[in-house]
Amino acid sequence: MSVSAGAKRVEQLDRVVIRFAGDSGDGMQLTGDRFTSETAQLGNDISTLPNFPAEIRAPAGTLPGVSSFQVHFADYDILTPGDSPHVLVAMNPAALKANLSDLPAGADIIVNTDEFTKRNLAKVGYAVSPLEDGSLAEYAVHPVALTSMTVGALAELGVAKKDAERAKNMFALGLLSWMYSRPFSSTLRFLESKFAKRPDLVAANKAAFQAGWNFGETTEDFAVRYEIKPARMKPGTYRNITGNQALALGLVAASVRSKLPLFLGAYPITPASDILHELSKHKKFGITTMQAEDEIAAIGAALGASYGGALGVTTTSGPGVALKGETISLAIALELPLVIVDVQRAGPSTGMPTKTEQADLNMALYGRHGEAPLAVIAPKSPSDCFHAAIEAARIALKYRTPVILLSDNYVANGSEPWLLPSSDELPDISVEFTTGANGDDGRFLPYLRDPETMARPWAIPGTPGLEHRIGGLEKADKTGDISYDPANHEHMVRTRAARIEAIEVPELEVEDADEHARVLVLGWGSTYGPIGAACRALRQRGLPIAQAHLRHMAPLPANLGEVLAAYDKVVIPEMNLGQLAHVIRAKYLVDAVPFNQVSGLPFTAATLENMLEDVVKNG
Amino acid sequence: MSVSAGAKRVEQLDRVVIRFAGDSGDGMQLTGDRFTSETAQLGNDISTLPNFPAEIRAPAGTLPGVSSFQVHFADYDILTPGDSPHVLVAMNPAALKANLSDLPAGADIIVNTDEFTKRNLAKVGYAVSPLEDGSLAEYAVHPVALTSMTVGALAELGVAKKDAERAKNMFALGLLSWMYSRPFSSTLRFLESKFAKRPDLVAANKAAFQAGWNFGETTEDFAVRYEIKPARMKPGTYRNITGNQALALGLVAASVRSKLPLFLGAYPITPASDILHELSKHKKFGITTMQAEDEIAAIGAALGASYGGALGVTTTSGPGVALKGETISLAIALELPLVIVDVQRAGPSTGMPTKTEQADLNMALYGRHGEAPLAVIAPKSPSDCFHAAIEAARIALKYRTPVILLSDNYVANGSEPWLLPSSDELPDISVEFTTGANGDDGRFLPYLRDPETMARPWAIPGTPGLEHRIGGLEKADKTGDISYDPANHEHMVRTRAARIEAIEVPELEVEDADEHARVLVLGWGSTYGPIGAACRALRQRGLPIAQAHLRHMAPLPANLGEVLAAYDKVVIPEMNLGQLAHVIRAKYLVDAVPFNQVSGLPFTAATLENMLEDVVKNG
Amino acid sequence: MASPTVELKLTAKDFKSDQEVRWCPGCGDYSILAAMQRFMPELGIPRENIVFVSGIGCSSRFPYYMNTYGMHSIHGRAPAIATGLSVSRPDLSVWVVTGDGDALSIGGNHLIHALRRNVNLKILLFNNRIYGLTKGQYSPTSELGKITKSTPAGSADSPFNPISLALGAEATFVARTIDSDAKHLQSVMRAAAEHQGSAFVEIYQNCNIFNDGAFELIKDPSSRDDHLIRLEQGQPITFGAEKQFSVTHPAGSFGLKVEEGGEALVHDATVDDPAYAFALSRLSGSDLGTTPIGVFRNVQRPSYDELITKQLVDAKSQADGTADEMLDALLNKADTWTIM
Amino acid sequence: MASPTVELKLTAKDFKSDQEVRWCPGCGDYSILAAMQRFMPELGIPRENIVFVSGIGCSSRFPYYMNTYGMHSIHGRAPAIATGLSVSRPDLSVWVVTGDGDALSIGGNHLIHALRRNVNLKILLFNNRIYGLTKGQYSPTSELGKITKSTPAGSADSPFNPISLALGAEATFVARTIDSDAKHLQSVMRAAAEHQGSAFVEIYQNCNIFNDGAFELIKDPSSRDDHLIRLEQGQPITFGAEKQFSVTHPAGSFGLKVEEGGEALVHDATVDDPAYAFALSRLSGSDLGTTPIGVFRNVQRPSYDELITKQLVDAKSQADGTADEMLDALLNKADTWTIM
Ligand SMILES: Cc1ncc(C[n+]2csc(CCOP(=O)(O)OP(=O)(O)O)c2C)c(N)n1
Ligand SMILES: Cc1ncc(C[n+]2csc(CCOP(=O)(O)OP(=O)(O)O)c2C)c(N)n1
Ligand code: SF4
Ligand code: SF4
Ligand SMILES: [Mg+2]
Ligand SMILES: [Mg+2]
Repeated sequence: MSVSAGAKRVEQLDRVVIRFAGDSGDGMQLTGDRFTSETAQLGNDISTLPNFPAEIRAPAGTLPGVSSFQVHFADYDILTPGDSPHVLVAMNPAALKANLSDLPAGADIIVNTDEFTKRNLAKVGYAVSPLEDGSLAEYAVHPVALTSMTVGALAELGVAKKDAERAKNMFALGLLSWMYSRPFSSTLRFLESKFAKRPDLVAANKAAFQAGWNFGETTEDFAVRYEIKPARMKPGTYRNITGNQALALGLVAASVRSKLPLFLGAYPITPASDILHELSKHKKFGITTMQAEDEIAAIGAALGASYGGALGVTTTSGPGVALKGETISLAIALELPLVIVDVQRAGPSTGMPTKTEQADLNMALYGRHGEAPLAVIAPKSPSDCFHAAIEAARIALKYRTPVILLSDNYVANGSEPWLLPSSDELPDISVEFTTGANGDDGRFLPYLRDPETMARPWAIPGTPGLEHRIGGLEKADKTGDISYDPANHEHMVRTRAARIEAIEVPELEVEDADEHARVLVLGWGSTYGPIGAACRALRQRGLPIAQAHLRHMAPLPANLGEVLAAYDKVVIPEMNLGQLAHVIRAKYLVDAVPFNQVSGLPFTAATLENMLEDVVKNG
Repeated sequence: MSVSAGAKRVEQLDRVVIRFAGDSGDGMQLTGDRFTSETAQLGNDISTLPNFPAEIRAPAGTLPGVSSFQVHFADYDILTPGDSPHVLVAMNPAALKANLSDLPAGADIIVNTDEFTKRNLAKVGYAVSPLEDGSLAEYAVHPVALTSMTVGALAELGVAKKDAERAKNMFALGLLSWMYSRPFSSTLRFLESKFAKRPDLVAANKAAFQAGWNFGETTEDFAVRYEIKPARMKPGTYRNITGNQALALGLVAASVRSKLPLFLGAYPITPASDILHELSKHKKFGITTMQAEDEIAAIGAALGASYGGALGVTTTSGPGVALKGETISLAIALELPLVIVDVQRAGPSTGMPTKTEQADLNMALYGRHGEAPLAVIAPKSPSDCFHAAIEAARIALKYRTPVILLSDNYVANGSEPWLLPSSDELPDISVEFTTGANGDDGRFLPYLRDPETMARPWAIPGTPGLEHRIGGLEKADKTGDISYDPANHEHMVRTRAARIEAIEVPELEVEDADEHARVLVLGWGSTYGPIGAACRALRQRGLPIAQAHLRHMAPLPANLGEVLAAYDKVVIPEMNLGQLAHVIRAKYLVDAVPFNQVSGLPFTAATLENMLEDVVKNG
Repeated sequence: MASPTVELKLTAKDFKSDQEVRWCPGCGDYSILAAMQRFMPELGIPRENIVFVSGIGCSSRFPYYMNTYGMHSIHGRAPAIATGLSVSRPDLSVWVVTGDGDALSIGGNHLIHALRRNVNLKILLFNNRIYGLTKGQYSPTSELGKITKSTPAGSADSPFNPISLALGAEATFVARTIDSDAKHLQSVMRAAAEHQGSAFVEIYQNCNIFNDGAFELIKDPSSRDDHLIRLEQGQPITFGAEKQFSVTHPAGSFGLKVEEGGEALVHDATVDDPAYAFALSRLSGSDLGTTPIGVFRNVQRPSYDELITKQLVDAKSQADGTADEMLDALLNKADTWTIM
Repeated sequence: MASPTVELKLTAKDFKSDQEVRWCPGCGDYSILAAMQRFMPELGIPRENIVFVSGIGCSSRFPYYMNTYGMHSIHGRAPAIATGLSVSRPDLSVWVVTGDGDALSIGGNHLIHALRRNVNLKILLFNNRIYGLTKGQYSPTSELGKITKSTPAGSADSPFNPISLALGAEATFVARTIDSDAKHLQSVMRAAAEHQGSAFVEIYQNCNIFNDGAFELIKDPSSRDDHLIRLEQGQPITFGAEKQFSVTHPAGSFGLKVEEGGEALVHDATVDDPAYAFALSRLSGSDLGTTPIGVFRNVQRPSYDELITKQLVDAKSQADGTADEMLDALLNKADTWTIM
């Protein structure tokens, strides 16, 4: 494939947000993915956000059928996929209609005019084509006959018309790649491997890509090409990664670094299923994945595996955790390691399975009968899911406790560049099984605790001499025998709480560039990106603000009280109705102000910037 | 039966606490029940507390096999079953050993010497009989050969020896009835009906009772008879009732007063099963009870029945609620009435099923994925369970919401006299089904809300013209159609929260006798008795204290903030690690001090009195 | 169904709701929906007395498209929810729509309990042998060794045979049909509707996105004659283009055999002993080699609803006063005492 | 069980734990425990490689009394928990102890899934046809019309036949035995232990407190000969004091019949088609009229554990470096770029 060097004007930009939008069948996720990959090769910083329709294949051309992928790339480090796209690629009227309201005035819109037929317009309620009624006047609209030009370009290849039409996304990708001067060799490689069994499709898609590139090069409509310099990033090898991928790889790493076989019990559920899919590919690490009959069986099997000495993990989303409560409570009584991953989605009930939310924090902290404390942590970005998974496993293994890891749809499906760690930089999280008696009289005491970690011994079946029985009834301290003694129960309840409180977690760090901020914004989990972007924007405007982000929700970092006390005002933005704020207020009696959005969408940086500006200025 | 009037000295007491203790097979629950009933006839105020072993029939004569029943009665109104018994009836060495530590010096102990055999002593680890080694010196021990005297007394009746021995509990009851001058006609009637098919046993048990009475009358050991005057109680007809009975009757009343058939879906679990048992007897009220295959099916069936226009109820304990979370979340999305009764027991996991705790408050408030608010209420005493059940149904029906009613083992199995309401004093909690369209265009809008209650229409299947579909996916405001619109979701999440907050609940009342208390003690649920008793004791000693007791935990009474603000110090005693305190602190930023006991036992008044005294005196 | 059959002039169109149907183009669910909408008028039950309850899955969107009452509930729980509805409202015709994951994976327990209780539910299991809605994991009816997103090395668990499972759970009515045969679909719906008690219907349904062609062997005109067996009450069980194959019952055997030209067994779904229907169910496994469709079993046993309703009616006949009076009497039914 | 059979000199006493046994005096659970403790040494497996997992119920206290590893888990979930343990530790001998409520009510789904998967578990269901621990409610095996605490007017749901259900769920080993017959108990435990895959054993167990005498008909010496049928592999199925009754298979029938003196069927638990075992299971319902005990079905099918282990072993054989090296390779297996 040859692509001419081009002679158009080249402009430098520092950042761009592009949204590819089309029908579910138009391949927008793949297009976005490829563009991201090309962009990554260039060394830009990147953040992406896919947006899937809820239906598998909603009727073609309808609003619910629209699928989109947004990519934000820049010559500096960025924190979010961008609030509003500079460029919208709209493959049909539905895609235009569904996304238009997110565009700022002046944005570029590239539309596939071939799809703007009467019928398609009618499907989404356009009486007149918006391309013709002047309603898009404030945008820079680029009408492109994407489908027919693709078909035309492939005429000589002799591929079926349907296949030719399908390649139109590669035409679009070619055009955008040209516009933003992306290197495309990885895309060509990708096409070769994706269609390895269909050389005709390899050729067709490559040709479509080139046609798109050439179209940019030649047509008048695109007068400028843009360049975005590489971002200054820490040296090292990077890959682009989604949160779910990172989480799965983090679990593989946890297995490797704990030297324990990983057992995943899972039941498919959006948006957590991909972790199961990914882990099921890595059997050579000794990883067993079991698709159980339901969420209760999934966690049950994971707990059984933990009992047998594996790193037991279960992955699900909110409705699944709601079912697992009784078994989590058992795991707490048994004091066995267990990692429970909740990739949160919008609730209650079935809610909006493909949308994001942080509303399972309460359930993670409190969603079980009795006093049933456990550790809770949350990753702050897609790549952080990797490290959070290892941290969850570390705590579970070292302290013999279930740990809930609260990811969410936003980090799970969003992506960013990830500086690859090498395995030897990862913590050694291995622990020892107990192999000998620990009682004075040569007896084995399954609930005699390690004085440092308060963990009980992990004596797995197969260990001679340590035969013992455990269960969900209250256990006598040390011996683990069934006990109804009131003083013992009081002791055990308080001990279970104390041992979670005693888990060592890193101190909370505060980003307070100028060190004279009076307002602290405190977040947790996936809001890190937009909060960070908002703070940065405020600081650039000379408004001082401090940011702290919680990774550990239980136990909370020891210095949190101190941190909170150092500021006049604490604001807590959350994608729920104020669940962390509630905890902070109760524990520290600080009049923390909740700022909540529960729309199924992540915060935009602008929303937070406005809100924080108001707080900083008006207190 | 003739009982001589007696010529012993009679002493007046204002209150007495008696504990009957014996082996599971000794009939102590029945003995206590009968004594309570006799006492009720006398017009004393009463409070009782049974204590069952966890095993069905633990091996005879062992400590885990001990079953006891405590009854507190007085000539004034009392609030608890008493901290420590004045009299212990110990039917065997195990019963003595298990209960001795609860007795104050000087307490009377009546022991069945026949059971103090070498073997029985050895079973519980007595090397020497405590009756002989002087270890009981500080008590007034009354050794009685209960078994042999019973067998002797029945010799002429010709009953089998086993049956004669079994009647020894009636001997004990006779003796105690004599000691405390109880009327016994109800007991005789009871025996007649209980053994209606075995006249020989009626005779035997009556004879045993008389023998016990006569023994008191004649033996030197019992020099005094006691009398306790009737308590001054509100005029009316009373019965003695346990919390579980009252709760079941309250549900019957809710069905009658709502004019709706009650549908109970339940799965047996200690200590909630008795509600299922009781309700299953009242089919003539149109009540359907279904023992489902598990807790999830139980609530599912109840929800299905609610959807069909019944008053849907499900009853369970903590582990059951942990399983119901997903379905509760569905009920929240569907906005249908549903009453979920949680008779709390000690957790986590299986915990101590026969012991009490208040540790499910967090789960009730927060134990579901997503923002899933609902109403939560808790009864304060056994008889209050009746009214709480009606109140739960009222809220569920009027506001179309699931309501969690948090009872616990202490109120569920404890009993007290209950001033019987007559049906017409009970609130009318009937609501109207929707029968016609409510939209402008003659359309039916299943999520158009009542402007006052914010409840959506309850249009049940069978209503022509209102055919509609509901489900757990997010629904568009008004139409109820599936909606993924961000603004709609935000609106619906906030509306669901607001509609719970808007439920009208009575203002919180404060008992502050002198109106100059600086300390407020705030409780909820079953701690009402011991907190009240402690406050009363403090006031009698001139220490001012204010008491307020929450019945509604969600929404909280509107004046709670004001109430809290009026005191220098707020103390919150709970049988958990501070769950209500957490809520109060978070919501009102009041430095409420938790006081927690998680031993499986209710607070004693003395424990609370000591603690509160310290707070009142030392701030 | 206890609903009175009134004369109604309803058509298929009356059963179409205003919601846009959102399955993938080509999905087998469409034809099942169409067949249901065409069948419904026959029921002779007013729309308002019909309720569709579903769980979660592609198939479970079904209620949205029926202009009756409906509830799209949560994953696996439809039989439980429908049980409460049916028992408390015997005047309704209650249908459950579920998928192979919904009914047999997470909801397996509720399904088998509804069947043993013989609750008056018509349960339609859309079996596409895959998880459609979650985009292609294997289900409890997927073939052993199936490669899916969650089993890249092939699944290791043998599937259920839904018909055998239902029979093992004491089902009184068990049938199988297939999305592509509208007439057969409707005939089975009719038989199910007529049955008093639980009617369990497995519907082979093509998921053209994640498991396309799963049932091709018995759908494709070139092969179906040799693999599809139509059960007809009172008729010998034969199949093949020329009816050349017979299902026979070899002497001394408990199972069935397929023979060319043998003496065909005469089908009788009403035999009380489920062993016959069970034997029939074993004729095909996941390979579909020789697959019976039609009604396997159809016997009478009092439904749970009937028995519960009878208990209620009996009890209510002992009502001795108004509800308020009975309540007062109940509250006072104990040792009481009166303080003046 | 994959554990190596080593020469061990264990006795029943070695399998008694130090916990006091706390069932009601006279409970059938005692004899099952004793039989198990007597049988265990035969297994030839070191105690530390044996695990008992139970749910909740009287029966589920069993693990406390066995001096092996054990877990008393939560209600109904033992098969799921044991599956995770067994699959991840093929070197262990994993036994599940459960009750009729635990296994068939709340735990029904996990049970049938364990059976279809053929997980290498020995599942002992103590069937006393009642809820013991919660003091006497009816269970899914209680007779229709049973009057219990929760059904004062009689239960309205027909019971499961656990053997039929297990067969409907594709179980490979299905047996029944009875608490009062120590020898038979042990023989069935032995057969179960030898089976590769799920072995499902229903044990009739007397709850003398809440359902006393439930199995008297087949226990009482005066009646049992006429009602109890002992299945023995390869032997004609006859019973009666004089072996005067035969279980026969009438020509043309799928079910079985009991005849005086008819030609007795020869028992063969190893036939592949479960239709035979299913027919056997229908010989008695809740009336116990003619109740077979022994092994109904015993066939070979690869266990879930085996298949999963094989996938793991195959995958691990492709390991190409240390775990750390493979991890590094995995992390780098993507489009990467390097910043200097
Ligand atoms: C509690 C819970 N677990 C998991 C899911 C995710 N989920 C939705 S549908 C489904 C399975 C769908 O398969 P099937 O029942 O066969 O229906 P189909 O889509 O194939 O019609 C799953 C696992 C859920 N919604 N809720
Ligand atoms: C989640 C949950 N629901 C209910 C219970 C109460 N419960 C304990 S055992 C049991 C049933 C016992 O019956 P079965 O399994 O037949 O055992 P058995 O006691 O008869 O041996 C029930 C309902 C529980 N412990 N946990
Ligand atoms: S995914 Fe399959 S089952 Fe679901 S709608 Fe599409 S074709 Fe139908
Ligand atoms: S209640 Fe029944 S099953 Fe439970 S221990 Fe007692 S006799 Fe055995
Ligand atoms: Mg499916
Ligand atoms: Mg039982």
